Amino acid sequence: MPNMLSNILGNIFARPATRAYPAVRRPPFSGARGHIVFDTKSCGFCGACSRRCPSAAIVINRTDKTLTFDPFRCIICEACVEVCPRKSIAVDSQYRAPAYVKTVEVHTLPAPPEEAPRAAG
Amino acid sequence: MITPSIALEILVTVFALVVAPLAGGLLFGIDRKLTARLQNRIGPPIVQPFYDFIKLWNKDQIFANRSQLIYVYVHLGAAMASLVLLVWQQDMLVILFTLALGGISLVLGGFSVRSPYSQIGSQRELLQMLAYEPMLVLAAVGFYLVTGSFLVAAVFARGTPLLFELPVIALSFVLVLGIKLRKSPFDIAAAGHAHQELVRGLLTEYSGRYLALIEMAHWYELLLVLGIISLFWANPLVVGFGLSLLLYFLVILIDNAVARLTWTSMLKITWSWGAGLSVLNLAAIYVLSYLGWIGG
Amino acid sequence: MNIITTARVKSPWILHFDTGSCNGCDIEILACLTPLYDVERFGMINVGNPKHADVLLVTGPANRRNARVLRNLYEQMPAPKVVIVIGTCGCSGGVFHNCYNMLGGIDKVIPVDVYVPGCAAKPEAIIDGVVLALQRLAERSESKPALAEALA
Amino acid sequence: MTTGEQPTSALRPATIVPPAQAPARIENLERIPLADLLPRVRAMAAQGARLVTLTCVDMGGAFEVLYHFDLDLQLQHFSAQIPAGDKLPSITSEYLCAFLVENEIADLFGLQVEGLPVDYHNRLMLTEDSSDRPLLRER
Amino acid sequence: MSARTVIPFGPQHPVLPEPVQLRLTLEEERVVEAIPAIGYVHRGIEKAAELNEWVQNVFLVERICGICSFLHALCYCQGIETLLGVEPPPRARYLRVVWGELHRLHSHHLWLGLLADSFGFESLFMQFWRNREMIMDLLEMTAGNRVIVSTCTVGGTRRDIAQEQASEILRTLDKVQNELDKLLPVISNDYTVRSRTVGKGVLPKDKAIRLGAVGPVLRASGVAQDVRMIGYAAYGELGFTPVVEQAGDAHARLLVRMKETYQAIDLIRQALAHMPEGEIITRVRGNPRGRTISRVEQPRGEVVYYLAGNGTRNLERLRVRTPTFANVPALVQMLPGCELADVPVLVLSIDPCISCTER
Amino acid sequence: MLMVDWFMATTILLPALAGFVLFFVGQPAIRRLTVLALSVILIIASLLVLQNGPFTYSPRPLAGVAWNQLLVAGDAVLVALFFYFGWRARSGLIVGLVALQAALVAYLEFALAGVAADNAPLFYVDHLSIVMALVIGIVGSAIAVYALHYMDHHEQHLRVEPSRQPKFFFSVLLFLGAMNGLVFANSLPWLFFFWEVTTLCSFLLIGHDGTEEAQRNALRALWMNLVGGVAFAAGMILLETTAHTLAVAEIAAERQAGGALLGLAFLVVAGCTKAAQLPFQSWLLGAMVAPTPVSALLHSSTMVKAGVYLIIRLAPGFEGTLLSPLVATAGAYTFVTAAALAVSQSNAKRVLAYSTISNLGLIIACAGLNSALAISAAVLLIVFHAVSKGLLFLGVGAIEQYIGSRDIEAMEGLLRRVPLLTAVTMIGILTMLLPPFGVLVAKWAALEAAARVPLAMLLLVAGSALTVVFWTKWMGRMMSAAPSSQRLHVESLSPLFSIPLVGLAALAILLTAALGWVMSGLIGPAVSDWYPTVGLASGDNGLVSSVGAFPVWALLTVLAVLVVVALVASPVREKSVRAVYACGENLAESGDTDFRSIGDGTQAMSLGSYYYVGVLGESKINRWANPIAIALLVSLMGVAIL
Ligand code: SF4
Ligand code: SF4
Ligand code: SF4
Ligand code: SF4
Ligand code: SF4
Ligand code: SF4
Ligand code: SF4
Ligand code: SF4
Repeated sequence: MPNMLSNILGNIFARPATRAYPAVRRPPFSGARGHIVFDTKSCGFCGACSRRCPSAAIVINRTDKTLTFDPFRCIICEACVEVCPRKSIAVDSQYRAPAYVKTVEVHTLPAPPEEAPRAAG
Repeated sequence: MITPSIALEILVTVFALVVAPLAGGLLFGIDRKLTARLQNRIGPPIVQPFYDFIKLWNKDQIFANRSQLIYVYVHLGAAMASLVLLVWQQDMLVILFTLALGGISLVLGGFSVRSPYSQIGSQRELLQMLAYEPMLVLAAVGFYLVTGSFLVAAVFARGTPLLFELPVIALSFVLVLGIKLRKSPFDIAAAGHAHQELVRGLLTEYSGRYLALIEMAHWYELLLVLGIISLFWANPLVVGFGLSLLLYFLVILIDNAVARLTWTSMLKITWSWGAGLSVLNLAAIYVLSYLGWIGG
Repeated sequence: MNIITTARVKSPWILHFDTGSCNGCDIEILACLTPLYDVERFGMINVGNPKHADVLLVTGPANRRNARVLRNLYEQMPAPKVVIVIGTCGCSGGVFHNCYNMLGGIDKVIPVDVYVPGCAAKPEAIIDGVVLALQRLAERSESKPALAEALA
Repeated sequence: MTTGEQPTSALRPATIVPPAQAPARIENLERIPLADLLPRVRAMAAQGARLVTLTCVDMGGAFEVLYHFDLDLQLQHFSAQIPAGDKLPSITSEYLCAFLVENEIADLFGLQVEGLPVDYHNRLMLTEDSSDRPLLRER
Repeated sequence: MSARTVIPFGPQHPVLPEPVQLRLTLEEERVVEAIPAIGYVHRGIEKAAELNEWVQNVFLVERICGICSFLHALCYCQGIETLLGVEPPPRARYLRVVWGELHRLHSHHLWLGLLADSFGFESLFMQFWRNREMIMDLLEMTAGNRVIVSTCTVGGTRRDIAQEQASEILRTLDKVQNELDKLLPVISNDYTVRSRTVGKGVLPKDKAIRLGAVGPVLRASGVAQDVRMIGYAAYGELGFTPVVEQAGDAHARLLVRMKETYQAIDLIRQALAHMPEGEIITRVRGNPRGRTISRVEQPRGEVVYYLAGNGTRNLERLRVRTPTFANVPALVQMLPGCELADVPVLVLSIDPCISCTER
Repeated sequence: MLMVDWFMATTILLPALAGFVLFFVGQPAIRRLTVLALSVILIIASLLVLQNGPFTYSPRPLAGVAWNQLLVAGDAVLVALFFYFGWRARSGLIVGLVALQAALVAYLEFALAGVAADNAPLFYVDHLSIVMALVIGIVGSAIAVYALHYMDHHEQHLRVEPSRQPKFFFSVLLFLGAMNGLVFANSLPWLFFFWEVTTLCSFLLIGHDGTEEAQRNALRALWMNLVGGVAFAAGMILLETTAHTLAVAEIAAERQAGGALLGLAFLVVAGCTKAAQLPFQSWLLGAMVAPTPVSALLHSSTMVKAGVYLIIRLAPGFEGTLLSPLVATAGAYTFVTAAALAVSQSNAKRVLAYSTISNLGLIIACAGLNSALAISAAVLLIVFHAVSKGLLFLGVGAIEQYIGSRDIEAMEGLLRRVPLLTAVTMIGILTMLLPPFGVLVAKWAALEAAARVPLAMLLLVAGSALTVVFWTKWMGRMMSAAPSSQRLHVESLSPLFSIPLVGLAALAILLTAALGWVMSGLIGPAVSDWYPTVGLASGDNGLVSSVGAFPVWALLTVLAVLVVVALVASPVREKSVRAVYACGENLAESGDTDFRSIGDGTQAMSLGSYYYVGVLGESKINRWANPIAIALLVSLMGVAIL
């Protein structure tokens, strides 16, 4: 008991270690694996990312030239980033926000990404 | 016929019944805050127990067994009654008996459900009662030996504080408080907030409103025990209350400085250090009053 | 917000259950309880007992055997309650999408209110998820019919 | 602070796995007939070896079960073949700790194990609605 | 005489962070039998690993368990490297030690906290977890993620540790060690901690071996076995002595892990000090062929991978024997005779990881 | 004068006579009628005694023969009977004790001529006797009525042919008569005679079933009580020779010293044997082999109460002597030890037995404390204990006939299975356990009285705490029930069962509600007959003692209100019922008796209660408890000599 006493008494007079999140937000570490972003302008829809993705989060439709990305499947492993020959995929250091509904991102060639409700399953 | 003195009595009673849970809840809030600070955290707001209470009160009412609900009311009622008895400056032993009535009722509530965790919790709660009851009764005997009466009124009638004659017994309330508040190292039947092998022991099967009522009973009990501790310095009572808060703080400190012990260790410690030393304290008084050094 | 809603929002007691996760998200939930994140600031405590809980935090994809346990626990929670799925694999199966003993996302077993993606979900994200869930709880609490529905 | 005695001789030179000439193989692997299994296991137990684990491999029509032992960090393996339909004798009489992995093999491969002290009846890992014998190769 | 009590302890239980059931048979509070029921987290990873390409499996095996995920990846990668016949560059081997020991450090902190929680020492739990966050920050800084770091890959590592990151690591480790110094007396001397652990769940040396125990459980029973002694990664160059205790009880296991935190700090310091410059990855070609056994010492003990490849992108068989799987029989033997109150302590004393046990 | 004759006839002679009649008449209908009628008469008679008391009375010679001569004859018959039983059982011990006792009594009656010399009235009915008579009349009758139905079932169950019930009811009724005689007697030799009759009756009743065990236990009860008898006789001789009186009232009227004090000590020891105090507890435990009504009788209103009655009766005689604190300590010692022993028992009747021993210890402790307050506590306890314990035995006996077991473990969830009997039994426990019921009020008074006797106080404190443990866990066991939406099925009872049971249950509660009257009408006078002050009086709120106050009615009201509030406030919705927490593996279909376990199988959840046999088991405790008890009794006599 005396051993622990010094620790806890010290704490009482020290500032709490607690981070004031969400009032104060720490900037993410550089290089943090937050979420995946696609640059469809440069994408060639080769499907390399899709084949490498361990959780099957990317589906490429070569005929429609669409890339469907399911952020609720992605484990942010960066494998697709590494494998993409055109450097069309990058990692943003900010983690993806929680949501009430699961959506998928559908990227087509010229248009900006749109969110669609995720297909069941 | 309502004479002014009876009116006053009623007023005081109502006041106690209203203020006690507020103060008790607040003290528990402070406890949680303080515990958090001891653990280098910020902790919840001080009024957190009230949020918890209101939330629990408004939850869907579910239960496993209707009979388990009766015991909740008796538990709370007994806690309130014992506090009122204290305010009325009644017999110490009766106050303790009433407190025990509440305790037994809670145990029976735990038993009344065929749930392993609540039943084992009840078995252990019985052991806890076995651990603290003797200390409380010995304290009452101490009061009697010094004041010549079991009535709390006699404590107030006496000028000098009891603390001088009963220092060890006063200190034994650290153990009583620790057990009553379900603090380490004695949180064996239902831990306050740490987790343990019994889930929440005898409270496992209570939820929502019933948990809220038990929580409230806890607030009354806290005030009751603090009130009893205050009697060790009854004139002026503020000092006594300060004393009780000091012991309360000590209990919180110990809670954070030790691991939970097993029931065997608990009985050993309470009976040897708690009851044993209390008895020595009493013995000293016997001797001193025999020698005529203190009146009684 | 009325006082009941306020109390509900300020006192979310959580039950954490793992239906087949890798522990990654579980330890992040635990981290939330500890000094650096200290969610007790928001009145959150981990009660570990469905009968006392308001918020169910589920991690991991739904294991076939564990699905029934999850259902039982959900049943035993008194309304109003919310369910938050923590981690990608609980949202959809994630990296375990082709494991034979998994049903996939938690929403295949019980209704889910909030999805917190991430592998593992960071403590900040978990806190965000709880905030979102509490918003929904507050909305339900304010609109009586919705609450009645939730209680039913 | 109570300190246990700490042997200091354990330091060894760097033994990085040498670039192997493919295909790599497992050292100290001995193929034994099933009948020899229990005596050999008993002999390992007598030497004070630690049972590391069992590995079952579906060879299509038969199973290969590898028994891995450790003696002072040196591995020793036995491999026994069991034709499909035959039963695997349990080694729990020598190594009680094998009960878990033997149950697992029974569960995931459908290979029956004889003489289990605690039998989970193919419900150690799997449940009613799990796929049956999932670790069999698709043939 | 009282009737026996038979109760479920788990799968969902507040002292069990993971779902597993012990069917406890009690006589009053004394345990007479404890049989585990598992399968609540069994996913089927060994099968999925055959369905995935072997390159993808790194990410899968990391998620066998999120606590020592890096070490699963390491064990897998070392095995594949053997099958492919490649050797990672020296710097990568040192980096692997750094991340590996950071994992041990955070994992032992995690465990020390949970053990404290199991015997109701909440503030001790809080202290360890507070200190653990320093290590988590180091992981996030160097790897970009807190728990699943994904830095190990076949042929080397995916990230490097820059100079200023290295000095940050060293600075932080000083702080961690300083905090550990404050908690060490509590762990080793505190009356209540001792009364809950000393003499509990005693596992004699020969029994420990016979039951196949590994890691801290084995070492606490006086067996000087630590897979790091075979010198994989850079351990052979760094100098390594296992931490051993003789008593074989819960307290010995506690001490082993406590001392291993110091050891891990020391190893990281050494690795950073002696880390050679240069490449961090060797390019690999082809597909694995043949079979091998790979072993790594995880925080909980020896993990064993059996890998078999046939020259295609898919493995023929991946079998993982994790340390908890090996320690469960010891636990089952330890429990009978103890008090119900000791159950959480003893369960935690083997540091169970169910997710990797069941895969 | 006429009334007084009538009094002796109805309370003592009539029961004995009815017993003799039943001994020869086998028809069940006649038996029922006789017992029922006698019960009513006994109750009315005891009430009449209450109304007319206190008085003294010496019967006129019977057909010219002096009653004291009849007594000599009676004693001789008893000695012959005991001798016969001892001889038949080849028990040298019993034969020896009978011989010793016969010698002592003969010495007293012939050599000292103590009996004849006394001119004091034979009977002295004071308030204490009245209290006892009420207890015997009301509780004893209830038990006798209950036995009517019980014994039918019992013999059916054991297939006893021909019925041995004539013998049984003979003993029971004789017992009641003897008890009345015992409490009314003023002359010690007369008291002794009745005393020995109760020994005889208990011997016959314990051995009633005729099994080997029953025989053995009956013989044990016999020799232990004969030890008491020897002590009694020795005590009388000492009193006769030193105090020159054998009239209870005279002995109690002044403080005794010297040889007379030693005589009192002997009588106290005799009381302790009858009250089954340590180390004599085993006979009472052995008595459990008898049919339950016998246990009820022995424990609540007869036999053991005779022991404590004697000690209380004589207490004023040793007030202020060193004997007092020693008796207090010995009683308190039995109180705590028996309570500890009760914790380790799973046999319900043994729990009750230890609880009886424990409570009698408390009563004796109070007698030893020997203040007005303490004696009030003692008498209170006699009354309330008799009612609750009688109720408990009857309840347990009926439960046993229902479920075929007296094991507490087998009583799990009984409240659902046999709701009425369980509820009644639970009332018995609650009134023993909870404030503000009478037993607890008595305990409170005892504690307040003990506060100045350090050792006794300590033992009482510990014993009270242990008492809570064994009652509560037993009660918990009976209540423990799985959630169920099924309606309760209330069992139907024969009125011969339900009337005594419900009657006693109601009495247990009502007496507390009427505590003020009990105090001022019964117990207060019983105490103030012998002590200058009233220790306990009824006040505005409840009872007031010299050093404290117990607001009985306030608490009783609170309790009643709470139960009503709880019943009104709790929802009845069926859908509010949820399975108990079984770590998520509850099987709702099974009504919470099963859970899923190994290999997805179903496993019955089983819950055992705790008995702490390792610490509090009989073999553990008896090892040191009995020697200490013997030492205490020896020192009791030692102190008297000093
Ligand atoms: S790998 Fe790159 S280029 Fe190919 S489809 Fe994916 S994002 Fe497009
Ligand atoms: S980061 Fe990994 S999981 Fe996410 S899309 Fe890319 S490859 Fe798939
Ligand atoms: S989301 Fe990722 S880290 Fe979280 S439990 Fe699933 S696999 Fe583990
Ligand atoms: S780690 Fe501790 S606080 Fe957290 S769930 Fe487990 S027991 Fe509870
Ligand atoms: S032993 Fe535990 S912590 Fe380590 S990899 Fe396995 S599951 Fe993870
Ligand atoms: S010991 Fe296992 S179950 Fe517990 S937190 Fe660690 S990984 Fe999870
Ligand atoms: S009425 Fe009841 S007690 Fe009587 S014989 Fe029938 S079942 Fe037995
Ligand atoms: S069970 Fe009851 S009725 Fe039957 S023989 Fe035994 S005591 Fe008599």
